[in-house]
Amino acid sequence: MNKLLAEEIYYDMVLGRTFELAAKEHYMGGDIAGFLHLDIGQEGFSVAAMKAFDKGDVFTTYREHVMAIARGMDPKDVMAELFGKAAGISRGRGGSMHLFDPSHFFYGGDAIVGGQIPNAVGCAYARKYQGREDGVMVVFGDGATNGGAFFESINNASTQKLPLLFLCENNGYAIGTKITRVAPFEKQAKKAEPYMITREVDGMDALAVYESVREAQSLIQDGHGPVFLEAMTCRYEGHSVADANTYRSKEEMQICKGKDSIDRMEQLLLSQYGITPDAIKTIQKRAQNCVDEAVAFAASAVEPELAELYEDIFAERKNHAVS
Amino acid sequence: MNKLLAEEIYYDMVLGRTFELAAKEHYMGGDIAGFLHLDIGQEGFSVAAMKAFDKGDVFTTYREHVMAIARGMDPKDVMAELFGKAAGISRGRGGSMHLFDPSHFFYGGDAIVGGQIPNAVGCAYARKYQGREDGVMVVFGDGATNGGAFFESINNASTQKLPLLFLCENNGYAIGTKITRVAPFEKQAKKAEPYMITREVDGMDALAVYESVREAQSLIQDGHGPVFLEAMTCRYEGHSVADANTYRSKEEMQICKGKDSIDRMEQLLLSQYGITPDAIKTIQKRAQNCVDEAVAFAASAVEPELAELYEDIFAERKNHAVS
Amino acid sequence: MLYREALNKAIDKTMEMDETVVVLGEDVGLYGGSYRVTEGLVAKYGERRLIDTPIAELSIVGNAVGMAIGGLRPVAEIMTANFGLLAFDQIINHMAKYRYMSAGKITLPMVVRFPQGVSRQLAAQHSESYEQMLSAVPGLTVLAASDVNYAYHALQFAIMSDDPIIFIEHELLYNKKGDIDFETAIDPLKARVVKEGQDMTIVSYLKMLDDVMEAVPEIEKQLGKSCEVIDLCSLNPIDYETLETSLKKTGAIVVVEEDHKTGGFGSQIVSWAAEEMFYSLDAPPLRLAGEDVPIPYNRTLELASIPTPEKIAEKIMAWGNKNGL
Amino acid sequence: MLYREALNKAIDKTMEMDETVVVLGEDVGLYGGSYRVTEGLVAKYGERRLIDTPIAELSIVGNAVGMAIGGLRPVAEIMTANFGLLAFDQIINHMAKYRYMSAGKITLPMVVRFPQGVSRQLAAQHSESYEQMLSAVPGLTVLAASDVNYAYHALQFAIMSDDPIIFIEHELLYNKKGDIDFETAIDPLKARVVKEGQDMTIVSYLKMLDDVMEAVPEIEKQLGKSCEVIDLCSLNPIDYETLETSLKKTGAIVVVEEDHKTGGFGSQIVSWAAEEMFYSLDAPPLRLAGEDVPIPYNRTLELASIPTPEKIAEKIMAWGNKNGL
Ligand SMILES: Cc1ncc(C[n+]2csc(CCOP(=O)(O)OP(=O)(O)O)c2C)c(N)n1
Ligand SMILES: Cc1ncc(C[n+]2csc(CCOP(=O)(O)OP(=O)(O)O)c2C)c(N)n1
Ligand SMILES: [Mg+2]
Ligand SMILES: [Mg+2]
Repeated sequence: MNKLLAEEIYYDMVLGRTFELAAKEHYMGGDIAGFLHLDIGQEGFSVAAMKAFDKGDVFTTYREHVMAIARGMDPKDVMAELFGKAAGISRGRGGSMHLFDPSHFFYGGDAIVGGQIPNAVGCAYARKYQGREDGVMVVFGDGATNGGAFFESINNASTQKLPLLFLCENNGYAIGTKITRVAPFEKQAKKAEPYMITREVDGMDALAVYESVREAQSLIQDGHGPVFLEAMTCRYEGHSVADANTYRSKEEMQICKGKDSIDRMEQLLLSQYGITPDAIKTIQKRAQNCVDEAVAFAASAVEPELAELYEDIFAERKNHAVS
Repeated sequence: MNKLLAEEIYYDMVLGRTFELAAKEHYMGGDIAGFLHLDIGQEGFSVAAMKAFDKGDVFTTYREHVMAIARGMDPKDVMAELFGKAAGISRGRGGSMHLFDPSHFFYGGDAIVGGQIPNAVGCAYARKYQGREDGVMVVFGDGATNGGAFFESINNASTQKLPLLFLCENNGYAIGTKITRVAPFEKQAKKAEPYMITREVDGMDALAVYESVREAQSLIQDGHGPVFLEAMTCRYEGHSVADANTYRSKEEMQICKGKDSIDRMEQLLLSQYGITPDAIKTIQKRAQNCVDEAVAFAASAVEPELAELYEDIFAERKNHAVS
Repeated sequence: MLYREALNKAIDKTMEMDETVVVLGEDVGLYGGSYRVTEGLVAKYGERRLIDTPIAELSIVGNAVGMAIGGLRPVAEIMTANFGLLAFDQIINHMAKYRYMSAGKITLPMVVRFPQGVSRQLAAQHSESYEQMLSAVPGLTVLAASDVNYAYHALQFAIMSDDPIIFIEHELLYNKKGDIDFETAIDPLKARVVKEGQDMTIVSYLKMLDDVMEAVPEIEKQLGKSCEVIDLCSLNPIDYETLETSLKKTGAIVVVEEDHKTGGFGSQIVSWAAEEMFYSLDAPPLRLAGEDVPIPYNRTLELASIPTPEKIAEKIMAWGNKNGL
Repeated sequence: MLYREALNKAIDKTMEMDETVVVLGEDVGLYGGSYRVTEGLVAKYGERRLIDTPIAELSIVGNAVGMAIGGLRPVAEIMTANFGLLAFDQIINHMAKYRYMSAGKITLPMVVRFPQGVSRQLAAQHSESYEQMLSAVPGLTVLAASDVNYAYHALQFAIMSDDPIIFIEHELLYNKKGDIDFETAIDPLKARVVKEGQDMTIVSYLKMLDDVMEAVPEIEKQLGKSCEVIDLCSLNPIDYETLETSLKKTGAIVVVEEDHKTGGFGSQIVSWAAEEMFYSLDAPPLRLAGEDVPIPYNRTLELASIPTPEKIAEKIMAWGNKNGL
């Protein structure tokens, strides 16, 4: 990886964490509501995956702020969305869980666990049909690999040899339930083994994630069908801001935080890329400024007009107030 | 296998085919309607599986007449059900696809492909909870192994180490669609490999099916969890009587019929069990008589009373006519 | 031409016109569709465009959503409405909502075809009607084809529309005969006055429309009144304007549907009439619908569970007599 | 006591009494339930009876059906109604129909708990209400708990009943306070007159009942009339008797629900009133319901999408004035 890209990834990781911390603060402060699923701890995974899968379509879940920003969405538009403002990427109607941006080939933001996976399969079919080669990547958690939508999808993608990268973010938990209590094994790639090439990567190592996703993307592009890549990660916060995170011991949290992907990337930049501590500080500052601006933008942005309640339900039909 | 059992299995196979042929005839004649899925060609599989899994609960599909009878239902009650009569096993309200008989631990008769599989998982949980050891067997077709219900079930049964035998009747087709066109491989046991012990058996060989099911049942009883057993079979008729069966070539049908399980069993009885051709004829005659009686019974049985329309919807509540 | 042939023709025409139209579902390709609606199309357009899917309804609709996101115009077939329940998450949480949640950034030009209804002794798991549920979902357009001409025009409209559309067909109509008027354009979202009349408005759709039409001569003769019969055609949006015009004229409304009565689709029409047309009503509205029971296999019970021409005539006459119509 | 504590107590009591009662769902065990309804129960009854399931709603209900067949009394929790759509096949094709299809040979003593409704900015995929769909399914009994006392008694009834029951809870009610009357038995299938009145019958349930009660003083003051308020409690069966008695007295009916208006559950009540009580009605019925839009995230829009006490008061007053009530 060249220095420029390494710096860019590092910046987006720092930006991601800074963004998430600000979002948390403003959730506590009441500017943001609903379910807020933070990606803190997983920034290395989220950023590297987006950067690596640079072309092609991406489908993901409700834990997607960092991915959305790394994919190219303006943090202002994302923060404004969390604030429910008209300037938000989904005009305040989607919120944290529903960030969509087709201009960056980013299709949400799905709050139904596993629901986006069949959508990604269909999109991969479309891409193959159109002769487009970049392929599709679908990101989902370990918890999603127990649901019918996931299983049908690995079967279908394999049968149809679709250019689809199944990227599993295995943080070991679905809300408060440990994956090993609801699946017969710890690594979910095993489920995909009868169907496709599977790979595993340390999700707390951004560079490794980057390389693995690049490799997987080139595999799916060769026409031989889908690939399953599993990244072992750790989220530092509760499932959402509403979750007190009491089901994990202090020790478990300590071990988990000890692998911090941002720290590791920082060390790497300092030791292998010859980036100075000052340059690191500058990056951090730049990220902080960006988030501050995003918050200021979101805070001062206007609310959607009441009429928007009835907009964008249909492309062609009109929708009117009923009562 | 002792002679008595071999004879019994043979009798039930002949009975099954005779029953199915009569059902077909009476469908053509208008006494039976709806969807009628014949088990012709698969009798060896169906009978042997039921005989082998002698205790324990059984869940199956809409192609279940032969299984129901082998399990102990009176052919009269089954035929009357096909005729839609009040004497039918489901009082004429279920029809061909919905034969239920808890007194024989036989729970349908489900017409939703794969729908019975999660039910069987739940029942296996109950049996384990109750400390009952016979376990549960769920029968389904190759087509069912592509649906979410199946996948969730192998995952769940494996995680919870349930005493559940997944018995796949792989006849290579789901209606007119060949399994290899909608799944990435021909043998569906592969899907279960990450989760449990898998086995394959020639479904056209009744004795082999019997032995395999016995073995599988003893495996699930040892507390180590579920087993997947796949039987390769062949149905001779269309998917249902309404299906013209044009998607299989003459050659394919010839090969398939060449393996006839009844013929094989007959040869075996003659050559290894010292049963005389006359005894075989007697068995066939007995089966024919039994079916004739069943038809006569069904034909002369009364229709359900109109009031039955509103019965058995609730155990406790009453249901009344609304219009 | 048969209803199923009209549907076939509609799909054929759009596929010929627009390369992005693809069809997916169980047995829709090589087999030609379990009700023969897609017969012959695979020979013309190949397996790439007539996609035989596994038995996985959640994926059929879920994949169609993704295809639409990817720029195709998928036409998904659910073999029978009851199996469509397996796809309700994709239909309601995804197909109906992506556009709104994305503030219009996602467009889903897709159709899900729903064959439904009481056919002939297919029993409880193969006989239901779900327009009640589907038409209550904001974001979905729900069309119901009662005849050959509408089937042909409306299905083409649905396929070429940029909105996600549920297209309901009744299994007993596939062999219904009729003519297509190729010259006259229709608005598939408008209700159709099938027969004009003065004294009561009978609203129906799908198979029940035929049963109503069969009952009408007897009703008119016995009551000495004339019936206006309306085919709703679109169940969401509902064309209240046409209903209003009719009701203002007749002052009485009957809604006939096949689905179970409690919570059935007709309750929306009747409750609208009660709320909005109260002062135009000369008699209590009448709802004729199926019984609140799972559909039984036995033919006599099956017929007892749904309206028939005889019961429709009888009940409307009793209602007319009782209320001085 | 809080509503969620009352539910907890009801489950606890039945579990203590009857060893066949088991609870299953996502995070119901060690985590205590995402709305804390099952808190503490795993410590008391162990993981064998408080079963943490994977995220697989089809299996949650499908397994519960099988457990019931096997002789247990499963209480399944769906974390949020929207996810329950994934289980609609098991709920509608299996849970509701096995008894009928088997002519009574299969008994399914089971409950599926459905937390639902517009909570606080959870957006389109987490805010819907499905009583419209569920109450229209023959074979299901559908209860809706509006308060602490009913929650406690009705959930116990549901768990101990031999029929398959959908138990609907509203997510905004979990922290609602109230008392349990341990002495007085209730019939959970009966509607409850929450407040007597003479001039109009307001029918509601779940969270909207509170909003109605909040609106009533203003309505009574402004209109100079008195309102009778009825909590339906059971959405299937519907207690028409109680409604009839009230309507005969008041001659006017308002139904208030949170769900989207088109096809919403209230249409069944209003269409019943129009059909059966026409000659008792002095004014057109009024239906207040949510807008026909997916639920938006933004708080202002979210509130604009559903009835609120202010809007309820305003609309009932306008309706009362217009119709001379
Ligand atoms: C179908 C469905 N069921 C349940 C939920 C509630 N829910 C939201 S997130 C979640 C856990 C998901 O865990 P995982 O897939 O591992 O992703 P993670 O949150 O760990 O990133 C659950 C159960 C949901 N949103 N959708
Ligand atoms: C959920 C569902 N989808 C579709 C159908 C229609 N259907 C009935 S049987 C069948 C084929 C099933 O094939 P398989 O599982 O291989 O069993 P077989 O009929 O070959 O014994 C299909 C598609 C159904 N009954 N249920
Ligand atoms: Mg996880
Ligand atoms: Mg098969």
